[in-house]
Amino acid sequence: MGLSVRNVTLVYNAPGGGVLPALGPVTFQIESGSFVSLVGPSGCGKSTLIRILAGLQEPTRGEAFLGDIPISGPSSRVGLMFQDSNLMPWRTVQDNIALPLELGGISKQERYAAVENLLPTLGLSDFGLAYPGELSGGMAQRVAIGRVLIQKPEVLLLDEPFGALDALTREQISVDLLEVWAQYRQTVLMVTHDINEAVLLSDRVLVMSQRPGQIIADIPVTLERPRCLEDIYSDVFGKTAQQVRAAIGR
Amino acid sequence: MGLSVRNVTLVYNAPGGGVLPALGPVTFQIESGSFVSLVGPSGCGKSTLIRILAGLQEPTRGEAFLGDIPISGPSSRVGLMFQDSNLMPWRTVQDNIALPLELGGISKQERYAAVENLLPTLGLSDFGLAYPGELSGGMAQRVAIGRVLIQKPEVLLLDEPFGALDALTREQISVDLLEVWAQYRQTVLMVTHDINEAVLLSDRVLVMSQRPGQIIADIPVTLERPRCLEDIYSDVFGKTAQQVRAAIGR
Amino acid sequence: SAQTPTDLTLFMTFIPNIQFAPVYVAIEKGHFSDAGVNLTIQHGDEPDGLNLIAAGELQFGVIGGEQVILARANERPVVYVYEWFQKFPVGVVAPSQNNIVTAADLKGRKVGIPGLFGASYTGIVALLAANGMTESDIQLDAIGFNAPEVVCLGGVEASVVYINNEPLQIQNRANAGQCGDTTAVNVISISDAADMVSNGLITNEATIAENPELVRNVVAAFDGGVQDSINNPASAYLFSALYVENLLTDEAFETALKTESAAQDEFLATNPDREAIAASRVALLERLSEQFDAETLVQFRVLLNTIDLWDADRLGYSELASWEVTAETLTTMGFLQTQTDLEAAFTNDFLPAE
Amino acid sequence: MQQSTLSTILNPIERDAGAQKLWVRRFIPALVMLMLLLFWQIVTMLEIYPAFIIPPPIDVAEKFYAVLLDGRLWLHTQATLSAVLSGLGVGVTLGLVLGYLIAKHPLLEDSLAPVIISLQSTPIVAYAPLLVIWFGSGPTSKVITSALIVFFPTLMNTVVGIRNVPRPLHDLMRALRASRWQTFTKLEVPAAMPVLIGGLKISATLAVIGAVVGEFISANAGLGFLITLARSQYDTALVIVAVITLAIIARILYWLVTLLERHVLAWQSRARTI
Amino acid sequence: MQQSTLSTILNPIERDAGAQKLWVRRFIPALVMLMLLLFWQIVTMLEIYPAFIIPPPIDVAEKFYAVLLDGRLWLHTQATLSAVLSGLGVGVTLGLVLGYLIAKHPLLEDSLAPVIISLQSTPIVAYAPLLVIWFGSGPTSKVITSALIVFFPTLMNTVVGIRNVPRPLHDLMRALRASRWQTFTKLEVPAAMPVLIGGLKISATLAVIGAVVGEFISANAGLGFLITLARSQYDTALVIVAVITLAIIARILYWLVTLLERHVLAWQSRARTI
Ligand SMILES: Nc1ncnc2c1ncn2[C@@H]1O[C@H](COP(=O)(O)OP(=O)(O)OP(=O)(O)O)[C@@H](O)[C@H]1O
Ligand SMILES: Nc1ncnc2c1ncn2[C@@H]1O[C@H](COP(=O)(O)OP(=O)(O)OP(=O)(O)O)[C@@H](O)[C@H]1O
Ligand SMILES: [Mg+2]
Ligand SMILES: [Mg+2]
Repeated sequence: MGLSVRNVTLVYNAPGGGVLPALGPVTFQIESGSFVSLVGPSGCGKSTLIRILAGLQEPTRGEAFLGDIPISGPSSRVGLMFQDSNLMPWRTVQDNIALPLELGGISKQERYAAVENLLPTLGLSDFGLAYPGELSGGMAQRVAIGRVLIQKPEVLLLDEPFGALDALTREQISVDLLEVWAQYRQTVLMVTHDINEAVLLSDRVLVMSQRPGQIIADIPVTLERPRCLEDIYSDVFGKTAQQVRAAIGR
Repeated sequence: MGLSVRNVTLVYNAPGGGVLPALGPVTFQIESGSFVSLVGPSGCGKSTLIRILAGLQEPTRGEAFLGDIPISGPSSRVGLMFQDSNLMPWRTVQDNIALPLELGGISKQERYAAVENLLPTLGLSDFGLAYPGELSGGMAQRVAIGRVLIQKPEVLLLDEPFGALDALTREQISVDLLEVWAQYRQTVLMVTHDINEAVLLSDRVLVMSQRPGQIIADIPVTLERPRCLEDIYSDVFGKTAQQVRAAIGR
Repeated sequence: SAQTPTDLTLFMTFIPNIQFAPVYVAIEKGHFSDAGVNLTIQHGDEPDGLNLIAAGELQFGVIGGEQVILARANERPVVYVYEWFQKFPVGVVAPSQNNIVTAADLKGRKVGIPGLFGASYTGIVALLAANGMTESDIQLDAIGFNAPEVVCLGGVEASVVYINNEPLQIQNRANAGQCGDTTAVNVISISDAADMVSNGLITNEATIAENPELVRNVVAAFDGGVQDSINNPASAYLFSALYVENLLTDEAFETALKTESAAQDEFLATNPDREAIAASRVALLERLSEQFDAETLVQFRVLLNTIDLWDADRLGYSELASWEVTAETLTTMGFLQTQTDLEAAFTNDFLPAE
Repeated sequence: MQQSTLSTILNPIERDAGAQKLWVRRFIPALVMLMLLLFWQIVTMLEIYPAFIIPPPIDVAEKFYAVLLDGRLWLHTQATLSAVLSGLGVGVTLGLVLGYLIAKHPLLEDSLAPVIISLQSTPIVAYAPLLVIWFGSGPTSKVITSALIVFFPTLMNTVVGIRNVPRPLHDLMRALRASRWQTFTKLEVPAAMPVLIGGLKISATLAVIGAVVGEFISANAGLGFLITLARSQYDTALVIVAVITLAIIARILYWLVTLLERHVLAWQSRARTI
Repeated sequence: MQQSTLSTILNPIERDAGAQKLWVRRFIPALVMLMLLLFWQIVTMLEIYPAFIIPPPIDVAEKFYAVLLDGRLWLHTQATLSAVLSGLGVGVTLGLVLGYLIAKHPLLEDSLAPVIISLQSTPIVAYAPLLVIWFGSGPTSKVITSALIVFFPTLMNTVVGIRNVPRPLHDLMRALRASRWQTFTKLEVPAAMPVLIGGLKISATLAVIGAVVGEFISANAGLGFLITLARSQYDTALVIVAVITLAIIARILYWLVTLLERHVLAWQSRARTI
């Protein structure tokens, strides 16, 4: 299940009046099963692009495709993680994570078993019964990660999934993510601000320009798979990261 | 105006019943005019500590001081930036940034002049009239930064101020922050997940343990001031960063 | 009296209505100011008004007789000083095709009633009792003040109503072909079966004790208004129109009434007797009916019907017997548990000399 | 954790304060009622107004006891209560359903507002003839008056509650392809709950007065009827007995809503910091 | 940007759709009213009920014209309108103030709830003698009935609105050492605004019926009085004229609140995505 966009543009009403071109035109293609990162300056339209691919927003012009099918709305094959953790404050951690399963009609027992499995990975073992109001920022984000992982979707759209996490947790969870990915080979598009993370995890890094965001670089990462944290110190890594940094700096 | 805490502990009610020790005991001191970073795993109590220092929350045990005075509530000399951008959705960007001045009784004209000065630094020149709902995640965070900078407080408490920003914007804004700091020499305590950032900006880096967070390392940064981005490639920098990383990894 | 006039509030139930014509007439013709009284009218709910009079907040009011008995039984020191309605105004109306002509015909029938309280309830119980029946012999149905609508749509077979108003309304609807099969109505007057006290002027014991002269003056003025209304309904109607909305929507009608009023004054100058005056009212209605439609005349006809309830040989005079019948009825209804001194409930002492 | 719904305090140290608060919260209302009673007693003792306008508490208590014993109070209470409950049921259901539809389709608000506002702002007596014709003197018309008064606050608060459900959570539900029904039960209802409960509190209270108004228009049983009857019999103590009974009904309904509130909004107090 | 308050659409392409919607939104209400009128005409033409129960629209229109011309309608409308506005003013003010206090001090809710609920759930007629003694038969008692019915929904929605102000924003205000008054005006009022406006919409509508109920109990002017008068004279057309006028008053008040809503909640529609 690949992803592609063709000449996608999005225009908002500007605050003072007039129009605000927020994104595009962008055109790119993500092959099925590949892991692609998206980096770019704040406000350049990354989240907007993710929303379009998730079928939450229609582009002003252009078209987006999931496989060969034009995207006209959310698909059950796509898992989306929002930039905010976006939890339901009246649900406990376990019920927040289990929400996708609950909506899918999975039995309570199965749901809780699945959550129980996931909680240690997320570092939330003691917090299944906590409410979002009782969590720290990073813990809330981990709940949101759990909510998308539990769906086991074919396509993952991740909008800054590790933004609120400390370096260690971040590395641990991204390695976990890589493992999951190695196993299921989902198509992943991940927005991140961390260049190292982008290079370490991805097959390709897309670099966007200032608003209205356009793809100004499409940098392949040739590091071998499976990868481990130590690859950071490899030559290929250093060069690729340098390339990305250069592209962003343009 | 220094900051110090003595044996500060905070205990919450635990989700399932019982108690949840969230922080401490911690004891440390920050001299007036120094820039200190606080790093530590997600959920270890960093935000809780910041809230205690801001006078928003009373510690269960122990005491916190602003200068020599025990903290019993928020002080006008302290500027606090929350982990969430925490904007008022019914206020435009400029009115959100101007809020502290408005509460301080500053005239409309002066307020807007001050905001006008700040907007370019924040990269929000065209967005003074936008509402928070019309901003990207990083833009909202920049508004929150603006709201704390406009106060010109003697003490700055910053809870992951640059978490949602891309690398470039982040660097640019932290350099701006350093400049402001060099000029006014506020006392700064900043929570961050980015070790490079911590080392580059600070005089000292405090490292916290897992929950309940305790100070497990207090690492001085001996880099000369004024600093610039290139210092990252210096030896001292590399060593200090290594030290911090090691402390966290413990 | 040459002093400054006493300010007085007269309590009356409900809202301004053509049936209060005597009060309007008495004010407009100066009977009250002649008596040294500057009168204002206050309308409201009957129990409220009675309580206010009993509490001394007000001094005079127009209240039903059965209310006075009940109130006195519950320690309200009010006294009935002028029996305005000589006939109990409640009755039962039924479309003629329902063949309800006498009280006995009501047996087993569905009979509407505004509610199980007040004058209509007292009235129907008295009527049934006078005919050897009880409430359980008929099907009473609380319908609020909606008798014409409910009767015309056949919701009930008969209804307890005020005989001066609703039968007329129903008849008018029937004449307009808007009342189902009904072409005419039968009316059973309760006053034919049982002589009960109805609306009259009341005051409180304190006023009687402290200011009997005032009571006498007010009664006199009130009496003047009643007498004038009986004598010249056209004039009474014109005065009432100053107080009651919606009475004079037709200018031709107003002109006609003015003419009739003047003519009646001339006729009255000849000192006609009671029968002659009654006849003049009938003749008046006939003349007006030739010129004006039913809708224009309806309130005037209500006035004429009501005058029949007031008219008597001695206006304002109250008989102990009627109080006894009323009290008996209230006891039957279970509203009155204790024996009360009925003679203290009313007095004819303040009536003008004959 | 039994007291977690009441105490919003999270620090164990402050738990005692919470327990004390709980005690005060139970005690104060009783104290207020006692003071009102005392005030009443003093007013009657000062004889500012005659006893038939404000009877002394003891008279009312005696009357209360009497009508309680002879079963009349219970009879009328039953009649009113059943009208109140039906009215509440019908009005709240209609309010919720229509409120939800209006929240979702602003056009519906424009179309229906004139009709709904008319219904709300015009007195039921104006329609009394039609009501009596259609429903007779049975309990239906009181159910209608009760439902009618309940309907609008429920509707309005439903509209407000549903419209203010956070947009990002709606996006989440859309992204998860939640059905309409799922979005309704799992997002909109819980998110709107605080406002809905507020509406329910208004409704529970107004339902009582609604039924009473219906009983004023035409009825032969119920506490509203009892008031009319007692008034016509100049039995002020009985009027007050009926009024107090109405207040008790309303208080109980309100209290039930509060119980519901504590149950469904428990998370709010859990999640609060000091 | 003139249409920004109405159109929630941000994509320029969809602006046309927004404009079209605007047109529909103006048109539909009129259409609904027209259809109701038509329905009414048909009902009377079918003669399901005699004309004195449901008079044809033309009769009502004639009556309307007549009472408009002779000035009576305006007189009564004025009387009612001034009671409604005063009632609304008093009730809303009391509701806001007390609601705010209750939201801030839960103990106050416990203490006052019994009193407030009693006031709300018991019929005003039960207190009529006292009201007349205290306030005479002037317009005061209608102002009171109107204020009373308005008071509770305002209070309740104030409590809900103020209690649901996001805690982090409260922390922000505390950290900025905002005064109580600043917290009130700059945080609590705007944050609670959607719920407050909802309460105001309920209040604006109920105020009208409140005043009318007052006029039923005792009055010598006002549309409620006109209804009683017309009913006593069995003038159904006049009853309907008064009822329609009441509905119009309520509609206008509601519309004024809607204007206010558009003004103060403009940011909501601005900030919305498709
Ligand atoms: N609802 C909206 N209404 C109007 N403008 C909007 C809206 N949402 C986003 N924008 C604008 O669109 C642009 C792109 O926003 P977007 O959220 O896609 O940025 P982003 O690349 O995700 O930034 P960040 O890294 O800060 O999250 C921004 O300039 C923003 O102001
Ligand atoms: N309101 C609350 N009620 C109960 N527990 C809380 C509350 N707020 C925080 N906690 C708990 O306190 C601990 C510390 O939280 P805190 O927010 O201080 O962490 P943090 O170090 O800022 O983490 P992060 O880096 O993820 O933001 C967490 O385990 C959290 O679950
Ligand atoms: Mg974004
Ligand atoms: Mg934190």
